Amino acid sequence: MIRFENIGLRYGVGDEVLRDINFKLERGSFNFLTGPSGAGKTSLMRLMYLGRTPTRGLITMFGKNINGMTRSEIGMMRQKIGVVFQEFRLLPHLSVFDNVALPLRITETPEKEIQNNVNELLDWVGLGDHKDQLPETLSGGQQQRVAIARAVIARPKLLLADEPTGNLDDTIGVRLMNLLEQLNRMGTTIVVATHNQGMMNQFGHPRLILEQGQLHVQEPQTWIRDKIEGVY
Amino acid sequence: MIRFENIGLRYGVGDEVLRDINFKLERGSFNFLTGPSGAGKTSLMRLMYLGRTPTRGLITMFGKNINGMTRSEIGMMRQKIGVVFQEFRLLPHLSVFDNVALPLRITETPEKEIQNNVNELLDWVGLGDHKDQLPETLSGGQQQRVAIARAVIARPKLLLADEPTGNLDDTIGVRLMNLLEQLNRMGTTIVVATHNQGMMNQFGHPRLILEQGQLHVQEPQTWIRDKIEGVY
Amino acid sequence: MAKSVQSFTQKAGGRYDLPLNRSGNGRFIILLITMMTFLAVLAISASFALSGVAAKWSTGLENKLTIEIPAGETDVSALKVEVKKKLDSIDNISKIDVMSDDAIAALVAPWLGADFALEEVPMPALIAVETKENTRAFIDKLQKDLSEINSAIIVDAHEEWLEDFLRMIGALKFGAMFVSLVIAATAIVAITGIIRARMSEHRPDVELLHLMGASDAYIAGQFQRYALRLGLLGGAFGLFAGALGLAIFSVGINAGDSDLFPSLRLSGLAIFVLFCLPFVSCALCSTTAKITVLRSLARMP
Amino acid sequence: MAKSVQSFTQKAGGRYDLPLNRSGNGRFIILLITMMTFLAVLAISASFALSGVAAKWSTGLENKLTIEIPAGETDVSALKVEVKKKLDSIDNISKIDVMSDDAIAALVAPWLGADFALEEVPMPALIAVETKENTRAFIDKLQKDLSEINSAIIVDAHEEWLEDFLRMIGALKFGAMFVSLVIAATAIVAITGIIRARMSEHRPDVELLHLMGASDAYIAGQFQRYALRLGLLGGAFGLFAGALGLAIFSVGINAGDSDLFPSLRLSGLAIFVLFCLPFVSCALCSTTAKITVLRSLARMP
Ligand SMILES: Nc1ncnc2c1ncn2[C@@H]1O[C@H](COP(=O)(O)OP(=O)(O)OP(=O)(O)O)[C@@H](O)[C@H]1O
Ligand SMILES: Nc1ncnc2c1ncn2[C@@H]1O[C@H](COP(=O)(O)OP(=O)(O)OP(=O)(O)O)[C@@H](O)[C@H]1O
Ligand SMILES: [Mg+2]
Ligand SMILES: [Mg+2]
Repeated sequence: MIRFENIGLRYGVGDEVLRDINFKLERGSFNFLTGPSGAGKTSLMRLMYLGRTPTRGLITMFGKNINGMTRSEIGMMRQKIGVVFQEFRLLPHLSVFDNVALPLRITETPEKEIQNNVNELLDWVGLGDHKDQLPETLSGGQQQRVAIARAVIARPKLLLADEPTGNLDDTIGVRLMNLLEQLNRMGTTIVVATHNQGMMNQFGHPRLILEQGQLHVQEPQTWIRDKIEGVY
Repeated sequence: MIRFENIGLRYGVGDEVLRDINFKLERGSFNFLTGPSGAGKTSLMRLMYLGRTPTRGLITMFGKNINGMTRSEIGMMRQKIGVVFQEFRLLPHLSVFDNVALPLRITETPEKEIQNNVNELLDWVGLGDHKDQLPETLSGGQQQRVAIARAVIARPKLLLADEPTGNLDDTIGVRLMNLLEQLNRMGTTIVVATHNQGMMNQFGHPRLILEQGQLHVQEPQTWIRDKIEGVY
Repeated sequence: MAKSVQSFTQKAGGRYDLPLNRSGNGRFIILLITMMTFLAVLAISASFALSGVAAKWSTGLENKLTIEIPAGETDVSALKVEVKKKLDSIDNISKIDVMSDDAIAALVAPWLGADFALEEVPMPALIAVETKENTRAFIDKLQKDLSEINSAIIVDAHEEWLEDFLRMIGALKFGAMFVSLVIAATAIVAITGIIRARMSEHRPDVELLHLMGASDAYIAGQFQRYALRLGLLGGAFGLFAGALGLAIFSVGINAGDSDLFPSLRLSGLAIFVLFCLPFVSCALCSTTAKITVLRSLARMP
Repeated sequence: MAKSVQSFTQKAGGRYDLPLNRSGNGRFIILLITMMTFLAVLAISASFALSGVAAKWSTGLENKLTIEIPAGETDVSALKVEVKKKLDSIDNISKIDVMSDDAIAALVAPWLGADFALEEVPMPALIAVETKENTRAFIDKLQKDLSEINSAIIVDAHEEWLEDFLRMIGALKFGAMFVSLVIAATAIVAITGIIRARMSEHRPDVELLHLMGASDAYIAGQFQRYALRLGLLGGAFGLFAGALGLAIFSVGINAGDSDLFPSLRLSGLAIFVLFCLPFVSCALCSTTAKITVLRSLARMP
């Protein structure tokens, strides 16, 4: 699904933010991405949703080397990726409904289908009463839920969620994680970047740990022990 | 310090978001403000930093009824309040340094003093190497730390922090809470809105709990019991 | 709920993902384009009208020469025939009108008194000539040729003051055309600037659409559609205002209609050019929009 | 590091909390103001120059009348004296020039042939008159008065074509002034619009400063300073460009300097007005900025 080989990334003339990143995510896997603030989690995700090209190394996505792809192929690939941005990035002048419907509109889904799917999902994330509001009139947590709904509405093949529960209380946070698990069972590959230890402990998935620009993979067995000995 | 009497707030023509809010915060107190997403925490803070006027009720701040105040008196009062916004609200075209220096510049502090204070604080929050970067080139957690630094730089009499650790890992989150505690000991009244149960348990302060537009105050004794029985 | 209605009407009339159709900026841009078009209408019609004036004066007077054979010379009527023959042989001369003695008498009479016995006075001969092209060189040549016949013959070209006048008209026409150009340039700059400002204002949104996999055409199309509408509206309003302005202006100038100064009635070509303006403004706007957006998109990975 | 340098230079030259001095938009606004000022310079000078033309023609010809006493009447020289006496008594007449017989002979000669025995022909009398004010009513009255002396006397007012010409000049002058006004209006609209667009673009930042307790004057001051700079630069560039344009243009029009069509040399007043333009543009920009910002701030609690 995703394969990074010797990836390096630097912004402008600064030091490398990511160095020698090597990993491979299987189709249908569910991974947490964690690490201290400023470690490069968002940067790594940016590479995965093709928002940046790496300074060096080779990225293979959906079985294709992204270097050789044309502009429109990249566009098509992006349509298969859902992203929850850390800062939400809702379109400020579109209503909640239209924001969530956006990925469907870009792929020219029939309007009737859009209506059904979007309304159902908005009810599910608890925003049924806020459909026509503009993002700026929503609370932080509500905006985050809109961002999540938008990322999942088109049933992406790959879902990248950056700190998706940072503004949510635990109840609704767990509810949304369950939504992601459900999507994962239906075949979506998922990567969730998070600081939330509790969350990671509660849901048993491999962790990609970023530290000082380098990636370590921690397989479930390790944290299962943590979990048994730990709090939850 | 702050006294709300029968406060109600509605946005536009919708329902009241806050209803019959009554509470009083003593000078030098430290309070958590919690409640589910969309309960009205940010709205309540907005009233406290005079970003909105309530639809009904009486607000007394720093011993003065805010209704009778002139525009410039309100401006002076705002200079005594530090705010960490949930969405940070950094000025996108100012460097980290200039963003943090802004409250001092508005009050026309000598440039030398600004240089010393800002540099010291930025080092403390771990952004010493990022002084000249623009906010958009920072990670989410780094931006949040800039927002916190900006709120505390001018040693406000009242500090309002809305979800100040949502994008931070626990280590740095606790470090920043310690900064707030320190400020509090020096006399600043503090209100922190948060979803983070762990954080609230770790730091023993009264909680204002918002639920469906209404406020309940939970005094420390209750949670001290929770704490003893609980995790931390 | 007001929001809901807004969202509905937005859906009904062509959907935008970007808030282009909302902000008050649109009205300002339309006003700006209106004013630009208005100025362009004035400048272009002035330019055409001045062409008209120049043409009328040129054909009315510039191509006319008068040839005088002064009286008192030995044989006016013999010279007259000879000169006529000479003139007939010149290609560049389109019309020769030998004035009758009566006509000359009528011209001279006021100077001499009506009762004066004209028969007793030797009459000069006057030949009005129309040329195809009236160059300095031709006039000099003609004068020389005729002087060979008789040195007293004078070619009168009316030209000194007319030349001045036509030069002034020409300068004004040039000025008007130049001003049209400057206005067009200003319009382009203004529109480019505004579209670019809109772009940079909505850059995060554009980038988001791009990251969601929207094609360049999809994104540019939205801006283009928006710019097209602004350009068309602004152009149409401007044309209308300009036409109104011209109407008022020409009523003023034509109050006492005269032959020398033609009315501001515009030629078919002029009217056609003016009616093209809204489409020009349209094309200008949407092309600018498209180029700006595509260029900005090309910079995104 | 580039960022650091940028931050330093920003600090050195007047600090802005808002990114006004950064974005490329500024250059575009300056260009727009330049072009507007340029157009204004042209329109204003055209207006002044046309006034000059009209004045020259008016004083040069409009106040001149010719009075003819045709020959053939009983006693031309007696009538001449009588008419002169009559004219002397009229207040509105500033100069009377009775043409000598020689001058008249020179005028008539071409029509009759130089050798013609002028002494034998009764000569008409011509009196050139300059009036202080040359109204239709005055001319009619004069004609009537002189007809009483002798019905053959003719007052020739040169007026038909001159009236047309002056009306055209007047219309052009009016047009130029009107265009100046439209340009000024466009400039105001454009500047207001741009400043408002900047405001709405930076509205969140402005609101933040407001919430931090910055005074209205502090915030408006930043926009005002910015607008002032743009206005001054744009105005100065525009004036310079306009002056250059005028220079080129007037070299063209004055190539063959003539009396009838005065050069585009501008009066002191005109030059003063033109030199005021940058300051006008400055004042316009900064006032617009101030009003817009203060109005927007007033809406914040
Ligand atoms: N556009 C950019 N230009 C320059 N530097 C950048 C840019 N984006 C990020 N950085 C730098 O790269 C480093 C990693 O940033 P990144 O956003 O990937 O961190 P993160 O792991 O997501 O942190 P957080 O948990 O705080 O969100 C940071 O030091 C940041 O300052
Ligand atoms: N400007 C606004 N206009 C209209 N409604 C608003 C506005 N701001 C907030 N609301 C509504 O008021 C309610 C309370 O919002 P508020 O931001 O205060 O919640 P919150 O407690 O801060 O939530 P969160 O924890 O998710 O940040 C929400 O339902 C929200 O939709
Ligand atoms: Mg991040
Ligand atoms: Mg909130």
